[in-house]
Amino acid sequence: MSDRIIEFDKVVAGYSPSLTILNETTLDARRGEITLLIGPNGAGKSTVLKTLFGILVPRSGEVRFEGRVINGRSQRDLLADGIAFVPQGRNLFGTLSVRHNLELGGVTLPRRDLPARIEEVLDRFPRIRERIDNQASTLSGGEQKQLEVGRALLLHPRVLLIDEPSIGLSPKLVADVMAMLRGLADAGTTVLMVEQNVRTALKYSDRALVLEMGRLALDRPSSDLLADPDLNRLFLGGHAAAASGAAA
Amino acid sequence: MGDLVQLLVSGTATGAIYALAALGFTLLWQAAGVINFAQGEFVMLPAFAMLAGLAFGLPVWLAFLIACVLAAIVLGAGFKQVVVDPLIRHGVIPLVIATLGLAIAVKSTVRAGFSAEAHPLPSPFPTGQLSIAGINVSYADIGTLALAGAIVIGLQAFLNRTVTGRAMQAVAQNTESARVLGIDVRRMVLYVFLINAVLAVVAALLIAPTYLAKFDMGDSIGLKAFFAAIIGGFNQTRGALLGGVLIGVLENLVGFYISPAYKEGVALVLFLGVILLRPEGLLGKAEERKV
Amino acid sequence: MNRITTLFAALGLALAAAPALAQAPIKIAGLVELSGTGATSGTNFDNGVKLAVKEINAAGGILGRRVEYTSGDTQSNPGVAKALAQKAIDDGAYVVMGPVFSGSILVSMEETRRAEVPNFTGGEAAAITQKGNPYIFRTSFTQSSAMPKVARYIKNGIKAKTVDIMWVNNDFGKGGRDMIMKSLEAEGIKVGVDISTDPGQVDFSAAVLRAKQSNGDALFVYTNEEESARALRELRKQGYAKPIVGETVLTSQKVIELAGEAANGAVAHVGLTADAPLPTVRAFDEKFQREYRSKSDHNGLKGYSGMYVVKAITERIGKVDGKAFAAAMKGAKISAKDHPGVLMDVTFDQNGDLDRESFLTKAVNGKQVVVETLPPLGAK
Amino acid sequence: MTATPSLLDVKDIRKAYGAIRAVDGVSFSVRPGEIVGVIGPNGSGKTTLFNSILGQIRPTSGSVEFSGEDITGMSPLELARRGIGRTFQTLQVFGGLSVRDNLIAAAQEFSGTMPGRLFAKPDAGLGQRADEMIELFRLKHVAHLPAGSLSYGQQKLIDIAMAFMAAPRLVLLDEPCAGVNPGLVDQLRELLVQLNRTQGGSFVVIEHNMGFIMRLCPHVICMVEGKVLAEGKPAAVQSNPAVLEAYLGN
Amino acid sequence: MSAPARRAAMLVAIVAALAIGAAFLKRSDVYLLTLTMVYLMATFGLNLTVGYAGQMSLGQAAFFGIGAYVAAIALKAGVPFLAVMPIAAVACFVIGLALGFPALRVQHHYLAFATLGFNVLVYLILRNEEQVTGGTYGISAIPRPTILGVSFEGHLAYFHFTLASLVALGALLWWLLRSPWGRAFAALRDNPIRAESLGVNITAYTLLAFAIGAACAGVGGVYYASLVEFIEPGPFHFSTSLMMLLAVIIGGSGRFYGPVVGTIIIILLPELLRGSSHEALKFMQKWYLVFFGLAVVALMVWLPGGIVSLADRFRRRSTS
Repeated sequence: MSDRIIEFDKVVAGYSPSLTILNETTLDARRGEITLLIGPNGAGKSTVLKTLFGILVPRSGEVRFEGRVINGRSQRDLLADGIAFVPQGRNLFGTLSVRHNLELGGVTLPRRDLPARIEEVLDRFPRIRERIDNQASTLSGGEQKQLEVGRALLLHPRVLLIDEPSIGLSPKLVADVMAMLRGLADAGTTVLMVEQNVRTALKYSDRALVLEMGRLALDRPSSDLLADPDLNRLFLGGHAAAASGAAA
Repeated sequence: MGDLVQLLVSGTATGAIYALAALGFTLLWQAAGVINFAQGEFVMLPAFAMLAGLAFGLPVWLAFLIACVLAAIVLGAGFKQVVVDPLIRHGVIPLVIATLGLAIAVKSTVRAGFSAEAHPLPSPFPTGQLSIAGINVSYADIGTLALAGAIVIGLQAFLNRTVTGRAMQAVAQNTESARVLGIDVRRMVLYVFLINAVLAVVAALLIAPTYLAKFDMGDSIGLKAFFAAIIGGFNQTRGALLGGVLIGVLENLVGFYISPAYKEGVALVLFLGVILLRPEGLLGKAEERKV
Repeated sequence: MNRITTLFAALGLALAAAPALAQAPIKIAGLVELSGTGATSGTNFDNGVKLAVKEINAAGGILGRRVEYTSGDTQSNPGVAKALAQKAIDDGAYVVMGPVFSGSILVSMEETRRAEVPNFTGGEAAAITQKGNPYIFRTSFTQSSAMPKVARYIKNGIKAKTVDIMWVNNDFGKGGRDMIMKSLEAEGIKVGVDISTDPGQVDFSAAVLRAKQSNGDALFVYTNEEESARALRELRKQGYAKPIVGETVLTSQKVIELAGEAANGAVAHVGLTADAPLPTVRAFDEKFQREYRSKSDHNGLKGYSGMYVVKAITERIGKVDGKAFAAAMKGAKISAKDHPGVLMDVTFDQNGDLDRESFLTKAVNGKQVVVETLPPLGAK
Repeated sequence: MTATPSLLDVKDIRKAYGAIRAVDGVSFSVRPGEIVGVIGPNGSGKTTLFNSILGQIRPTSGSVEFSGEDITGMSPLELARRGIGRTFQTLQVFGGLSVRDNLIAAAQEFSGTMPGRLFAKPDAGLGQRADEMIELFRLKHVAHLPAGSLSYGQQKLIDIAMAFMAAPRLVLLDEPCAGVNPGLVDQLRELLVQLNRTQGGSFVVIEHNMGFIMRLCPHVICMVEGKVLAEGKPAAVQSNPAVLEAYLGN
Repeated sequence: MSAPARRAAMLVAIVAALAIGAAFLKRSDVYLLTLTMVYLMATFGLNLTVGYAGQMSLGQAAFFGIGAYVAAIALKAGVPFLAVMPIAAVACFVIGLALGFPALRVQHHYLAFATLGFNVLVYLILRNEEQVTGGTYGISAIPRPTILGVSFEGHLAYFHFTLASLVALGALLWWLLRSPWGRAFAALRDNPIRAESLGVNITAYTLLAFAIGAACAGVGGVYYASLVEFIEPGPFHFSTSLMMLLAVIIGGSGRFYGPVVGTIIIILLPELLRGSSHEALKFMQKWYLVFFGLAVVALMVWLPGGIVSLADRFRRRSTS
């Protein structure tokens, strides 16, 4: 059995016919690892996640999950397959209570499983339990992110896609979120993460994929890249290829 | 004092009917981004459906139920499928124009195919009135208020207390986030169209006995529903209620205390004031939807 | 390229749509309100004319020639009425029937006058026959002849000292309101509250409440059919207990049908009614109901009797000639005995106004009942 | 510090949304003819700073001076009249007008009076200038097509060309490279350098494409969390440890 | 022959054909054509507001009415026609400026409702302010113009007079839209924020878009009053505004000849069908509005650019 739980094979995708973001992108993510997607703005990191989660349909190429092509499948199907997605920014329903927000994360589950799953999530996030009957809009930034992740975990996903979880969080909270993701991966969940906070993310992840102009420019173990003195140049000037001629 | 109470009661009853039409209107806008200029015709058609039912000798309640089913199919699912779905990606204005066209088509069909005349529909409530301390309130007003109130409370309960209802709110607040969680957005939107259709049937049942079923009865109801929705706040279901009742009551007060000649004008002035000073409506929040 | 073709296609259609001039039949054109606010009145008027034409043709036509009647919908819009009047004239109409709404007739009668085509109208506004137009003729009373009768009834029948007035703010309602004010004043009756309502108004609660609060002894209601029904329903709803009086519309069949029980007890003066206790009217009523499966209101009788006036006068002058027809109408007397189709003995004056008996009617158990027959104005 | 008077002086601009300080005391100046780059991670307040300078939003405090005149809080229209041009982060062309008309529209309001323009020639005397820009931006083959029907890259070029049509004294460019393919990025940079040389205006450029900005701008400002973290020559900013930390985390 | 020259020649041919052909038409058809042209003045103006400047308006009938009432009152007071026209145009222009103000605050459907509200208010005033407007009785016996001793009383004379005026108004609009103003209007429509950053005074152009459109409707109203010779509030109800908007949109908003096609479909065609005695046409007459309404829906789905844009489609197909 292949370790590659997710594969992109020459995927072309974009937001309009005249605006192509992924340009024959080929990459993969391995089972039980945290795979980090990094690169400059507009390189296509978030687009990879959106394409994987069926929000964008590839114009050509194949997206595979456990070897099966999943191009353009519906979110409901993907969730049933065990893929969950926490998008960038605020994704809570502000006027609903914390409990009801959590509950909506489980709309695809059988009703009777729901209470136990919610308990499970609340055990993991005691802060959320304290605020369970508050309106979601009253939560702090960190609590909101916890709730969003918790909502995704409700489904026991095999693959968790998460887009820039650190935005708006203090360094301490960022570390907390990363540690939590690490724990998930160690327990067997595959994590595919987009993150700007590169150093921190590299510390917690297994493998880093650097995207540039919609293509995979670099694929290295995170620890390796973290130690690379050229990391600075990679982000503040020139091209990734220049940073490491040995890449790929 | 008695006058005032009576004006308030009958104004509230009338306003409650406007509110029903306005409620569906705002739901459609929130969940699907649809401005339905044919909303008035959506009230008129069920009135004629019930009339047809009665002509076949059905009792009122059965005619009402059949009208609900028909409305759900034609004005709910059909409207969504045939008009809204192909047009929604073009933006708000083409859909506004299309619903304008639809309103004309529906109205003219009833006129050409059925009748241009007004028809009475029996009231579901007994005639007569209740007199307490010199204040006369008709059973029709009480019934209207009670039924409209029950519908509104029931709808609120459905939206707030059931998973489906909350999922619908989720779709209205943030469609993308809802989709990511696996909420069946298409189905939730369809539910909104069905609810709108059924609300229209209830409005028809309440309004047709006094206002008479006529092919162009939708003009005035539709207009009042728009005004109510905007005055109250386009993106707030509570806003539609407030707007509807406010118009009903104000019309009565102005018609009585100032001049009936400018009765229509006062709701309008209120509406223009709201549009200019607080476009998000009295209860609304500034629109977050990007156009 | 496309632009031109469209334009010429439209022009071509204009020419094609005009039927060729036919020699044999006598053309009568109807300008009627089949839609818009006047739809009920116009449809009844149209049906009345149609029924008469059908009978006349069945009996051999006028002067042995078949009558061909075509009606067009004015949509209750004067601009359209004017266009239709021109069309009728272009098509060679001998006589034009309608419109019923005063606003429309005031416009369209300019066209028929210019073309010297006799024009029968259902309009009741006084102004119509005050313009010195020799080609305009009424099919019913004017407001100025009917309202004094109403005022007299209010004074003698109800013995009211103060009357409240509820009227619809269109040319019809406004005309009636101005006239009843004058007539009431002449009878020494005071006017309490003066309540204006909108055409197409649906909510009468404030209007009715105002009437209830007034200390008037009776309420005079002068609105169109649907609005009358809504007003009656609201009056009943709020428990209004004083006499409700109207002119023609209030007790019409349509209003009684729409208002249901709420109409009971309302009294109105009617120039023509399908329930008049006269054999000619009974016969008409029966035929009308058989033909259209509904009861005619006064407008149906207007159209029907008007068409028979055309027949009577044409046969009197012995030729199909508009000018001669108009001349013969001055001071014409037509008796129902010789011409049962005119329903009642009728006389026309120099202005085109008519005079005949009229009725006091009351809505009783969902029916219009004649309680009194009033003599013609000229007979007193 | 310098002898040349500056063209644009941004003094201690602050913009707060509730408790969040999007821009928290930013000052910098731009000299005539200078090209200044503004970099910074997402959410560091670059666009808010731009919008505060450009009158789209009103800063909570601070001031902006242009040629010695206080222009704080002026409307975009007033700023445009004073010779300040801009481009937007997202594509902003007049989709229904032809490319040539887009360019003419971009400059026609800067000469004469409104009633005067009603009686002016249809091209407002700008036809030749527009054709020059079309030539420069290599848009000749599409000059008469509606701008909305062109590819993203072409529209981006029109968008930028429009900002320069009226030869403004200062142009603020918000992410000119966003969504532009690599081949075009170099072309774009060359165009901007050429325009700077021939027209002599000053530019302020927000951009994430580091290669582009480092090569284009002799002076770079790095913003983080609403503040200026570092400022100076590209190489110096690039190797500033604080900047590195902001970009890569610690 | 170049394309513009060909187009100009075609236009001259059509106008000449109309001018000459009218003499062979029946009086009622001439009246209808005149009526269509009168409405066309208003829809031409609306096209500027809606199609070129992108401002939603459901209040055009109000200006049509204001123009008509100003004309009726002034003409009856003996003001010469040539003076009445500018008075009505200026009055509508000024009120149109006022109506533009909501547009500075709200857009799209909100603006549609705001302008619709304005129309309802004007309607109420026309109906209730009896001393000035004659209330629901309206104003009758409005004279047709006599200019420099030439009377345009007759139906053909008035038709020719209206045709000439329409051509003049069209030429004026054509010239305006070809001037830099036309480009500024389009910039306002396509992207007001960008336009403002390029020095376009969007406040001024927004107000002007309404005011100029309103002035055109006002002129149309003057011709309407004189044509029908009687006015009352009915024709100036907001439903007329609605039909005018539909005329512009189904014809092709933002296209110069769009309103021509739209107005013919909305005003001329149904009137031609009315009162015809052919069975098929009678059927069409009865169901006309049904087809029309459905056609509007279908058009929005398949041809949002309006009927005139069909020409482009064919052209594109034939070139590709």
